[in-house]
Amino acid sequence: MITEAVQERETYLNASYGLKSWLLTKDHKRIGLLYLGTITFFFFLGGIFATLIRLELLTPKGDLVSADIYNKLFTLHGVIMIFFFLIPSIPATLGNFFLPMMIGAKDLAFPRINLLSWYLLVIGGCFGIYAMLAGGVDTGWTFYVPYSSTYSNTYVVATGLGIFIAGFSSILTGLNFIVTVHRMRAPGMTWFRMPLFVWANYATALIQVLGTPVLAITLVLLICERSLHIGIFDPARGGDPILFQHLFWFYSHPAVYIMVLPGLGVVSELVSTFSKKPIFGYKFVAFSSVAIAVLGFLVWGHHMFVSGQSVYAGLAFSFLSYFVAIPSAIKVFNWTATLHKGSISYATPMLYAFGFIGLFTIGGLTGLFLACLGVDIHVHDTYFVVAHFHYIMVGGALMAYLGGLHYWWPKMTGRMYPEGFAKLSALTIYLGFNLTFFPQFILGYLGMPRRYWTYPDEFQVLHVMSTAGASVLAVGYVMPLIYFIWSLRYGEIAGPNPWGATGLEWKTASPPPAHNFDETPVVTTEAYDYAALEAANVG
Amino acid sequence: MLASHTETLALREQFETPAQQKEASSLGMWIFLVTEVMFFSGMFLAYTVYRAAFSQVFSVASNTLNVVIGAVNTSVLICSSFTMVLAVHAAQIGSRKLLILFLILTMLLGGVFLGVKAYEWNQKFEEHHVPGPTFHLDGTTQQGQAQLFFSLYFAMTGVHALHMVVGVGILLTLLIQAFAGRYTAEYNTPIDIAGLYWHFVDIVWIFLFPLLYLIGRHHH
Amino acid sequence: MGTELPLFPVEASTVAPQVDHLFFFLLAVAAFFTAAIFVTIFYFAIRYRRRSESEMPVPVHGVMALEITWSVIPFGLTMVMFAWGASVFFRASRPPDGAQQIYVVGKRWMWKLQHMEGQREINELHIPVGRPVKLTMTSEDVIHSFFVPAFRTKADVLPGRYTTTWFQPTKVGKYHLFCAQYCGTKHSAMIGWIYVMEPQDYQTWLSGGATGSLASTGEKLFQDLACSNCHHLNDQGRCPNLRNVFGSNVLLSDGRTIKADEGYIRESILNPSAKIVAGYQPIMPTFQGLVTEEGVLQLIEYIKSLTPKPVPAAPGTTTAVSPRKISKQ
Amino acid sequence: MHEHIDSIKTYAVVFVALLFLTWTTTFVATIDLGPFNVVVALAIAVVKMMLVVLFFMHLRHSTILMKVVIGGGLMWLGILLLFSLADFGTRGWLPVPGK
Ligand code: HEA
Ligand code: HEA
Ligand code: HEC
Ligand code: CUA
Ligand SMILES: [Cu+2]
Repeated sequence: MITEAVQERETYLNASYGLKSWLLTKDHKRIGLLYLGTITFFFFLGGIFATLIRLELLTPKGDLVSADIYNKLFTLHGVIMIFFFLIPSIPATLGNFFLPMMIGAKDLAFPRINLLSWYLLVIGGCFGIYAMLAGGVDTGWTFYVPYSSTYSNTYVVATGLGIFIAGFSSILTGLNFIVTVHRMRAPGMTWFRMPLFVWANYATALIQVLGTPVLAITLVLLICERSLHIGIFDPARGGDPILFQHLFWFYSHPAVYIMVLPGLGVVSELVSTFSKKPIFGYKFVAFSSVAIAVLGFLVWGHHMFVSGQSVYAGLAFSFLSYFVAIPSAIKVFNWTATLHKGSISYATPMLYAFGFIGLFTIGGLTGLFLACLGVDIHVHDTYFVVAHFHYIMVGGALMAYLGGLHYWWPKMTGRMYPEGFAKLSALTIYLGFNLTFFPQFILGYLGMPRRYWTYPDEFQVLHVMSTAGASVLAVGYVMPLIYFIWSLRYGEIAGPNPWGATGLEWKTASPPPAHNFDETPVVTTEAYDYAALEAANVG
Repeated sequence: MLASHTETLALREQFETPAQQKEASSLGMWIFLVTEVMFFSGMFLAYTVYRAAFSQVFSVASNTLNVVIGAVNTSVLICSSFTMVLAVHAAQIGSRKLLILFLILTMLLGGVFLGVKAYEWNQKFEEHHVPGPTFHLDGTTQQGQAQLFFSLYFAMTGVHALHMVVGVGILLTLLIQAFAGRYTAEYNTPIDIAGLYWHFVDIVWIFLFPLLYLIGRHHH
Repeated sequence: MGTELPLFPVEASTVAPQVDHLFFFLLAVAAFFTAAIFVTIFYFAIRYRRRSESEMPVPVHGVMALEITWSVIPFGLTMVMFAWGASVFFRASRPPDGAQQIYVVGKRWMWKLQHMEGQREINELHIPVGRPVKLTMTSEDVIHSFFVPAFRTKADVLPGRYTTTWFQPTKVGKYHLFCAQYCGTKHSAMIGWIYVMEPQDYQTWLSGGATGSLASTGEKLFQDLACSNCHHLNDQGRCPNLRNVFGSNVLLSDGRTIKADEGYIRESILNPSAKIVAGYQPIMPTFQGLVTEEGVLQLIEYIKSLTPKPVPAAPGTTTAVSPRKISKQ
Repeated sequence: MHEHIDSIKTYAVVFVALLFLTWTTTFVATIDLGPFNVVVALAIAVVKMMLVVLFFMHLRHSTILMKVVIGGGLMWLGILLLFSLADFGTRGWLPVPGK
């Protein structure tokens, strides 16, 4: 009978039917799902490239694919994972779906622009896929000149255009979020009552808006240089290749915070909900997101310590890099403190949160090694760097994304995922992950350079371990794909608030009605007020 | 009848009040303009770096540009900003006629600017000042560095002109809607916002003019 | 098929132990915080696990003292990391005076190295143990990076510019040389070996093969390219005397003074009109395309040899503008 | 929100000022001021920008938030220029090629 009730109630899913109702939707929730489908596709595409990379590196010789193919594999892997998966991941799916709900709004400020953002990502993706099918691109995701402008004979222009277009998608999402947070909050939803996920996405949006345009113009200049030979970065005409690196990293360092900040926001939600406690030091955690966003713009030169940049600039960038570490440290410590005397549940999302905190800590702390001038001259462009960023991006951001997806799945679909299966997959991913990437730290310090198709024999054992781990990891990632789809039909029906969480999104039905709330909510309590929630349930 | 129609058009469902909507729109536009600033910033950086390194050659190259044409074109653009602000004013006081008039004037002035720009570009082709194998600039042996100046010249004025073209397109849309009586003293946000964009493009030129045409008239 | 499992790279230069000490310090800090966080989380997770759904923990909103503590302590530690890292970095950036000079040209996909004594090597570098070696490097095409893990040193090699790195080997042996900056198809094949030899073995190695010192090759090139037609080694003629130019401060026709280092000489040859020496006409033709990067390096070595040692002035001291230039005014 | 309507007279004054400044900057460029030509030209451009932003774009009637947005944008432009130029400006300080 419950089932029937659910089926009859109008939700955003059954408010209208047909392909057109999805492709022309202005509902942020549906757009969130469109994004979800898109980035899942790109994740597995990027994952297939990763699988091939790992298989090639199983042996020291280049025996699976040719050198050129290998170079295309890691380039496409990096480009797809970064620009078409991780950057849109949390903001465009979970953020899109939940940010308006969490502040009690009916939608984002500009729903049509929101839909446009999705189309831009898809169009950008099509350019990327065209480049891939036409013959690939082999510059590395960093597109350093003069290799990319003059020497590579692959599809640099198409890829560059794809990223350029996807960049506008990112800019528009950020713009939409900023305006929404400023202008669309429900009555009573003051800044310091906002859930930390909203703060994190707001900070992310600042970076998207301020940083992405610089990437856009950099790509435009690169494309002009490559196709019209205008010489902007050409040393033969007095141009400076390091100028390109400055422009690229001015965006791409802050971009790493586009990738991780929303994850930090998700973890704040999870830690609070599954320990039934408000986040310890709420204001510190909230401001630390903004601090990371701002300080993140002052450190880009730490990617260029040995590039021929002036040593004094290197000094300044190293110094400032350490400032970003502090707000990150603040978050980790406050989450840990939140657990103290909590009521800690081991539900799958919380397992992901635990995994995140540990792996982000390792990834972040190894970032301090890289920011250290004396050590970076040795480990720059080795597998140490590869391990560092996979720890943060896969161990951190991706774990947070999966945690968030499990957490909000019942809200999005009205169904629970199978808990046991989910726990197994979380564990598999955790173990597989460490087996894949921990050996890479050792490899890196030994001196194994990145982007190497072949390598000296003595590195093989560690590479074999890494490849073994990657197979475990692949299994771990395929499991959620299966059970999430399964749950759409067979999952247990979820109530409006299966976790006992406090956010406004849990105060409406699962799945929510098209307009989110039957009436505009009025907020009277702080975020994460579990006592008030209990009182309301009792009363 | 018409009024109530525009009323419903005016307030989109995600907003509670028209004021909220108007504020959201102009905030959105300002943020968009910030992204535009950052977009141009990459070229300004490249310009600064290379001008500092090759100031002598840049000065020789800059001297080949026609200051009079540049100054006149700057004035044309300023006039267009003036007519644009008058268009916004006309919309605010609800004068459809004036609105249409000033929109048309603004577009015309924009068109004049683009026309002059096209003429200048064409000159560059004739004078072999376009980077590439046929490039040649008299008065310096540093042909490579001179090409950098013209690369930046084309990139900066080109991206700027592209923005102008987009601006004219936007104004055209507004004009059609203004003919249809869409804008009233109560609802004219799109005019306002388009105005912001147009003025921004003007400001970019206000910087491009001295950087490309004026600085380095005197070099030792 | 590799079966060994190395865990730590050999230390074979004077900088290597410095980098490693720093690394161990960082490792200790990282291990401490990682352990602290893991242990605390595990402990809390078990101790405060949810026993019933109706539990209601007491909300705690934060403690200022704690926030300050855990901001200030990590900050202090990071400042140690910064300062220590910067000092190692500076030591690794400045070659000691009197270091043996080697010239490196990177090219897709090989390393071309030249000794002062004239030996030229490809993808191999033979050096004596215990003596500092300074590399002046450039690239003929894209960016490469000269990386010797055993020496803990790395520097990008750029087209159109010189960059520098140095090391002082401490252990005899054979060490990997890698290209660490992605440079296209055979990036992973742009590798080689550094042979660190006992000084006497090195002398023996040196005595074989070379056709004359680098400076003398440069001198020959100087004749072949007809540089000598204009540049006489005296103050006659319409061209500057190249004696004592290297390391001096040159007065330019636009009023600037510039230090004549490798980069300046390179530019003088490939793009002579970019900087004109005061008192001369810009009549020197460009040699762009007529001489390879290696040739340029040979010429530089020759011009350097025209300046008696020890001239490269100690950093910080200002060399007076060479009187030769002023007399020419 | 209260909408503020400026008078046409204000706009006209600003318009004339802008034209005048355009003429000034062009004229000053013909006088040799040494390094100050650059300073003057940019200073005039900044003044013109301020006029457009404050009057034509009505920033003076806008909320603090809008001013913060614009200020922030300009600051970020400054960050890009300043930090990049910190590299180009200090090259060669250490007398080692490429450092
Ligand atoms: C989501 C992505 C992400 C994130 C969040 C970070 C975060 C950080 N990164 Fe990382 N990084 C990358 C992605 C990321 N990075 C990528 C992709 C690359 C390679 C790009 C390429 O070349 O392809 C890279 C490369 C990279 C380099 C260049 C290496 C090289 O090429 O030589 C450096 C150098 O400084 C660096 C530093 C840092 C630092 C200091 C942080 C800090 O923000 C980390 C802060 C976090 C913590 C410090 C942990 C939590 C704190 C505690 C548990 C308390 C204890 C703390 C203290 C004692 C301070 N990163
Ligand atoms: C979000 C970012 C992200 C993510 C999620 C990943 C995920 C993974 N990455 Fe990658 N990686 C990057 C970002 C990312 N990476 C970047 C930016 C680079 C630098 C690129 C450059 O140098 O330019 C890089 C480079 C990089 C390298 C270095 C290559 C080199 O320098 O030569 C390696 C090597 O091991 C690697 C491995 C992996 C692995 C094993 C995973 C795994 O986590 C992936 C696991 C997922 C799957 C395995 C897919 C799911 C399973 C299936 C679809 C099964 C079906 C498969 C088949 C039938 C084949 N990555
Ligand atoms: C046609 C005559 C001519 C030839 C041939 C010539 N030079 Fe020069 N060179 C000059 C003149 C004149 C100057 C001074 C003006 C200037 O700076 O360009 C000069 C300057 C230099 C300088 C800078 C000297 C200083 O005092 O700072 C160097 C170094 C140099 N030449 C090296 C070479 C080398 C190496 C070659 C051959 C590959 C060469 N030149 C061939 C005429 C010539
Ligand atoms: Cu040369 Cu990589
Ligand atoms: Cu970074």
